[in-house]
Amino acid sequence: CSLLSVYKIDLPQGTPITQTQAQKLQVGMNQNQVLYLLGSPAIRDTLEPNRWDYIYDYQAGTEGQRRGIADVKNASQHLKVYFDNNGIVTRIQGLESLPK
Amino acid sequence: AEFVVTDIGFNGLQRLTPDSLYPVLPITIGDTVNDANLAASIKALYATENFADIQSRIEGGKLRFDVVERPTIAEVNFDGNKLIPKEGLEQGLNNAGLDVGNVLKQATLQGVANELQQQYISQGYYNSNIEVDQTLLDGNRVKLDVRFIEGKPAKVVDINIIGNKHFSDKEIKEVFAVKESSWTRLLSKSDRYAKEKLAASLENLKALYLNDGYVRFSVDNAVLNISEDKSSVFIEVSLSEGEQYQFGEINFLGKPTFETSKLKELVTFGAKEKYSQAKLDATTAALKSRYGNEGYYLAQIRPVPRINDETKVVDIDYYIDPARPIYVRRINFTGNLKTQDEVLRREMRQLEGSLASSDKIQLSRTRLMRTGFFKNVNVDVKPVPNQPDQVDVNYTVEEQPSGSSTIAAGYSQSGGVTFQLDLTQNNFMGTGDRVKASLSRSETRDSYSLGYTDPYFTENGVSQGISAYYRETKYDDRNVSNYVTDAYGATLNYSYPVDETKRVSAGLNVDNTTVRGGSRLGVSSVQQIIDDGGTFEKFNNDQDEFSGRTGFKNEYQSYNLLFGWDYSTLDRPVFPNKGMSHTVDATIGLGDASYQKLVYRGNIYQPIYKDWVARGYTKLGYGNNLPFYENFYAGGYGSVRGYEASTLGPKSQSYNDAINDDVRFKDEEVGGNALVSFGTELILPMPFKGDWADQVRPVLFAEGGQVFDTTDKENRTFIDPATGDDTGVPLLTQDNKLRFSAGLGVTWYTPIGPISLSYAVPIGDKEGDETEKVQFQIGNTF
Amino acid sequence: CNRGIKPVVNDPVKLVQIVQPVSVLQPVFSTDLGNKNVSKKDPLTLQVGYANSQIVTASRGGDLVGFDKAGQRLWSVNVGDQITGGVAIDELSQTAIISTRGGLVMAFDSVTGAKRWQQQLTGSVLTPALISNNRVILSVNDGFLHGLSLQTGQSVWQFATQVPAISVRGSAAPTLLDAKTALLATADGRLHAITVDNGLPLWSRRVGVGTGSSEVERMSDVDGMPIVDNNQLFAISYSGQLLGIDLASRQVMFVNELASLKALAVNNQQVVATSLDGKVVAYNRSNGAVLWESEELAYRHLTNPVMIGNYIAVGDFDGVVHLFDPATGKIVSRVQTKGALTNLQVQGSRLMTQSTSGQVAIWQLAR
Amino acid sequence: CQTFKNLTGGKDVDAVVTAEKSEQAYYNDAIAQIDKGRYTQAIEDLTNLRTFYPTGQYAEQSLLDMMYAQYASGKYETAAASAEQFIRLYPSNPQVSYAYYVRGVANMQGSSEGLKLFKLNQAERDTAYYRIAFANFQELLNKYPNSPYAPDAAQRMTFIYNQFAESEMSAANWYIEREAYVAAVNRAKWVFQYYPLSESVPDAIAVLAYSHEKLGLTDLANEYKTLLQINYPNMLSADGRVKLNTKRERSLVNKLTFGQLSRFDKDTTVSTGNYSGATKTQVIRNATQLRLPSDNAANTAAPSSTSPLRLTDDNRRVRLGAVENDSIDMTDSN
Repeated sequence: CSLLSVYKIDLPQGTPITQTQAQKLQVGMNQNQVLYLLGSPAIRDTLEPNRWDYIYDYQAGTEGQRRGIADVKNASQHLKVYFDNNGIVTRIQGLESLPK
Repeated sequence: AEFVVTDIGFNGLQRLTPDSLYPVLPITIGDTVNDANLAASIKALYATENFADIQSRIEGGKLRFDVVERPTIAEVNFDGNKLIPKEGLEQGLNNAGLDVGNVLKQATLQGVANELQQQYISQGYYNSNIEVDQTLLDGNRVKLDVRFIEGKPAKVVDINIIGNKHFSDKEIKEVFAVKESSWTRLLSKSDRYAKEKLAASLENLKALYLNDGYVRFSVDNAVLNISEDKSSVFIEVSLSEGEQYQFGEINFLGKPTFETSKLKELVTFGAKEKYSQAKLDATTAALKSRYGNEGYYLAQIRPVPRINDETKVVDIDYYIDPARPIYVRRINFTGNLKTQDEVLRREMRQLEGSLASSDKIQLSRTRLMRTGFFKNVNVDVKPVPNQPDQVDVNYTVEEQPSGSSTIAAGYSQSGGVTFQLDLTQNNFMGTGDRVKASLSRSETRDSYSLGYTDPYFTENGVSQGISAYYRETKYDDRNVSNYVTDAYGATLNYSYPVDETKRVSAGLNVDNTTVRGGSRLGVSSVQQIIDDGGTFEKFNNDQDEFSGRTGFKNEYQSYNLLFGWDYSTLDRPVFPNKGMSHTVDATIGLGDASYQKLVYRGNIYQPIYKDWVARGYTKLGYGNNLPFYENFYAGGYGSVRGYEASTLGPKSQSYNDAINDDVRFKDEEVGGNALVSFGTELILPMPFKGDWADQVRPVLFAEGGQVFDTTDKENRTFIDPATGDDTGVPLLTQDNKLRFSAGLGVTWYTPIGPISLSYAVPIGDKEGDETEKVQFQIGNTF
Repeated sequence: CNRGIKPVVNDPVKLVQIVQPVSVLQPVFSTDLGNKNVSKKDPLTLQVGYANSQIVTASRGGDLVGFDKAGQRLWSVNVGDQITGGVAIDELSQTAIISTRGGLVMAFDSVTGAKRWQQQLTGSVLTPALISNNRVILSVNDGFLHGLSLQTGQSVWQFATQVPAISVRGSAAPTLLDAKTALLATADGRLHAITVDNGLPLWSRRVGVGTGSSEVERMSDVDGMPIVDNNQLFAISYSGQLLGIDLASRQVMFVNELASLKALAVNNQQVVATSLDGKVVAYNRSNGAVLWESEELAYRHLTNPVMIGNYIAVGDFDGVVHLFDPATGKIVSRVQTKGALTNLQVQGSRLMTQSTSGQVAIWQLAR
Repeated sequence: CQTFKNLTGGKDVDAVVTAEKSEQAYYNDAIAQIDKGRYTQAIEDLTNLRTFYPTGQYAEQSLLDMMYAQYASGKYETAAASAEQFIRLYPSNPQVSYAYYVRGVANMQGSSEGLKLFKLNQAERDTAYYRIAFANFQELLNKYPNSPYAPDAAQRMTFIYNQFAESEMSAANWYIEREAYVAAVNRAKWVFQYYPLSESVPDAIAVLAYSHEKLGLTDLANEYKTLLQINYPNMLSADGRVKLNTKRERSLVNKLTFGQLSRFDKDTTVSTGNYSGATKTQVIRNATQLRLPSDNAANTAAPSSTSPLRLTDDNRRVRLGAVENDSIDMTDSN
């Protein structure tokens, strides 16, 4: 009886970027170009200074379920961009995990 | 003349010290001093604004400054200031640095006087004058007496509109913020001329035409004349209407990230429709919030109308630049001196580390206001330095007292120590929890109740409330005249939101109530006690004064299920101005007293004109085989003002009167199982400003209501439990006529809780009603 | 809730009995035009249209009435709106011109009352029009000066002047500087000389200089019609400057300290003015020296002074017309009409008045 | 309407016109009042003393006493203002470090109307006052390191520094409950970055480990767990789960009784900050290293000081604070 279920708010977290956006990314770009294409990464971790994580995590609340938006859990949408020590992109991982 | 300075000294110093002035001077001991840096040092000393006069002397290598310190302000008095309150004036002086203790700077004082004069002129007080007298006191201090000769403000006596055909003079003047003088303007003072009012009126005039298709409308000239004695103002506005235009097609240029069909849905006007600026603005706002909700918080959306004068059609080109998705990095709160950070953060609908959404940011602000902990909440979104796609959202709150507490204690010979403590705090120690405690002990009655509610038992706002109560009246059974209830019990209640505005609640109450009735108890209640298996006792040991009395007693051990549904869009819990609230409470009694009780309360607030608000309210109740102590009552504050508390509705003869038919004292009100009450209020704006003014709410009200008994008690007769025979007395009588009243009320929200006073004139009151014109109440408003 | 401090209020002074009054003026005509739907507070002045063959009066309510020389009513017409400016009469073309609150200028045949033409302007006109060599010149409240053709009413030229943010109600009627040029005094305290035929501006000069911190204190309207007499020009402003200019040399003869909204009057030696606070002052025309100053009518809201016979006439808010002996500055005679007087008019040996309550009265100089 | 005025507005204070006592009398009375605790009266005497004898021998001393009286009577803003005035007027007075100290302590009290009945945990509330107090103490330590009040000022600075860190953690804890894990990560990282020397670092690492795990970034989560394992083993429960002090972790009974019963015992020696044996000079030296970020600080590189955290057994120091070059220009060259 969804009418009486507790109202939960939708929980969007991180960067909902799409594959079309991410495809423009090439190895060899510098950090500013990455920021211009994809914006700031969701997580830039202290222990992994040369890696930017564009992760998107979504938990549908009452409204989300009503509109039938699927949950995005445990890093199912997660793009990892690796840089060398002077900020040039060396590796891009997880492109296929992004939506079209 | 150049020389090496060996010593620098000051004389004439009073409050200042040489130490504090040395760093100011551009020269120090040992420098070579010439005219240039000497002048520079005098200039630097003047810059400290502490000196009225500075002279420099050179005595052999020693540099001497003879200074006269400016007086400090000892006292500032205002006289005759009606337009600007005292606090406002003091604030103005403080900002200019002219408050008590500071140095008196003549230039700033003159500046402030002119500035105040300007304020009077802009409010239409053309004949006003401000005089400042300064009296010197000992210790180089000065007393300022500021006298305001305000005179009367200029009144607008004539508004002349030239060139209007489509709208009549009357329709135009209706829209004007400034009105022609007439006695009706006494209260609203809208005939007083003020510069902003004329500007606002011209804006309204422009909007009037633009919303009716006149794209080419323009105000050619607005001439302002004033009479020779500066008391009457004449306004003449000449305008050129132009033609009426229609909307053409709409196209979206620039980078509209969404499909045009989706954007078209948001457009509030169709082609061939009459052009309206209001509709265009509404569409722009809708587009802005659409982009704002999808993360494009800083999107630029500009409608550019292309006007075709031949075909009288206006095509709209929307230039859309969504910029880039914006994320919220941090949400900061300032101003919460008492309230915890978590109490504010949990109301947020916008999360950190996710796309910014203008609706969510605004909704979060509304939710903060709805907690009732804050007088006002401002939100401002600031971009993060060198992070173009990140913003910080800063909420500044201003806290207000959120509850009431009264403590009273006493000692009486017979009753021993008596005390009373009432505490209702909605933001207990800033934790956001609600505490309701009322402990009172007196000679005749002990009553302890304690309630604690955590509104965020879970992060989604499921609240958990626990309360317990114990009540005991210390009467001897024989001494009870009408009836008393001793009760103890506890309630556990959970409530949770079902969406942004609706909440559902469920709870269990375990209750043990002992009802003790006396000879003045109404027969319908006596009958019910006996029917429920209560005991009847006749005290006839004749040595004390109670002999001959009767007593009824019954104990009800009941488990009540409580259900609630609550819808509220009120803008704030205390003195709302907008929105509505509906609550439905159902109680299902099980155990000794099995009954069902349903209560609906409705409130609608609608601002009608400037800051006047109309309110409609109603309370309906119905109970099915209610125990008499759970009956509804009507009359008095919170129901129908103008009648004594709980004196409306069915009446029933007291037991004594029923059994000995010679004496007939006043019948007892016993309430009923069905309640109807409704009313409307016109909430008046406070005529003067000031901090405490928004704690007071004056209202004009008209309300009515009645309590009925829909059971068959009316045509049943009372059977005397002592003798078992039918006394033929009807259990109760009622006249089923609604009672009304109208009047004036005022509520003042003080730290010890809301105090309400009302003067009501009963309307349609019947003979035998106990009316009470003036009523007073401390405690929650209804 | 303190009571506030009352500003000082000056009450009009009581009149002093004249020792042995001389009879100067004989009433010859009077009529009551009524003043329905007129706002009491609007101090507008209407003047009687007078030409030696007849009289045309306009009531504030909007009725235009024509009388013959003997004072018999010939025709009457209602213009359909409140009249704010008028009546100007041109004897030659027998046209009477008035202007209404809605900004309409209307021309009527002064003998038959038939409407000739009407023209819509962009603002209301508060003063009578100036009719001269085939042009009707109107000073409009929005700061424009319009030159219309006398025959058709079509606009021939427009001249824009600066309108201050706030100015005193009312404006000065345009007058003739010489046969070809009109003289206009404006609300920002300036005089403009403009060719009547094509509206070309010749020169302009500042008269009023307002001082003070707010626009209200800086108001320097010249609302009294400046007076031009044998090559000398005199004007007075609300901000307190009375100016005498020699037109030949364009030199300022003198600047005196007096504030007024009323026109001035001159005779061969004197220039006379009535001040805002009810003083009547006579100055020497060429050097501005004060000849005499009368305070007998202080705070009685005086009209403009006029020269009639060899007396000076001044009206007041009580409907009394006082006659001064120019030599001594003493009041020698008084006549009374009903309602407050705001404007006096002289035509030859006749004095015409129209009070704010619509009472028209004409006096003849007694032999 | 005079009574109405007394009821609502303050009565017009009419200034004392001339001196009523000698300088000596004023001062003695004032000191007597202070001893008896009648501060308001003392303040009045001292004000009159300074007004009528501004260059007298007691002028400077009376301002110091006035500062104390104002602070003691709860008028914190005026006490701070008097201290400010003393610093400006008598910079070379030997007692000037006392003025710096009073200014800091007065500001630390926050606004005088704040409810002072119960000691409310300031970390969870508006910390603006703390920021000013921190700057005041910093100025005291820089200018007068060996002033008698320096050690106490240093300890107060450390306390404020930890309060700021704790306020970040209270937000992080809420986001854990709210299950907004990216928000929790950023808040915890802020503690890492700007408060590396604070006592909340262990909690921050715990939150980072927990949030990464919940987000599915197991590799990062494990790195933080090893960090905990090495430096703060007590933060890990037996089965390797991270101990947090958020509501979510508390047992149901604990929640039902509003947190009164069966609170799990977390080793709190680390965070109560009791005396850790450092000498006065060490306390002062540590305090001078502390920096506060402005509220709207950019994500600049971490402050130079490093925290004594060992990442792996071979004692490799961890460079705290992600390496982020200072200015990231995202020139919008579209």
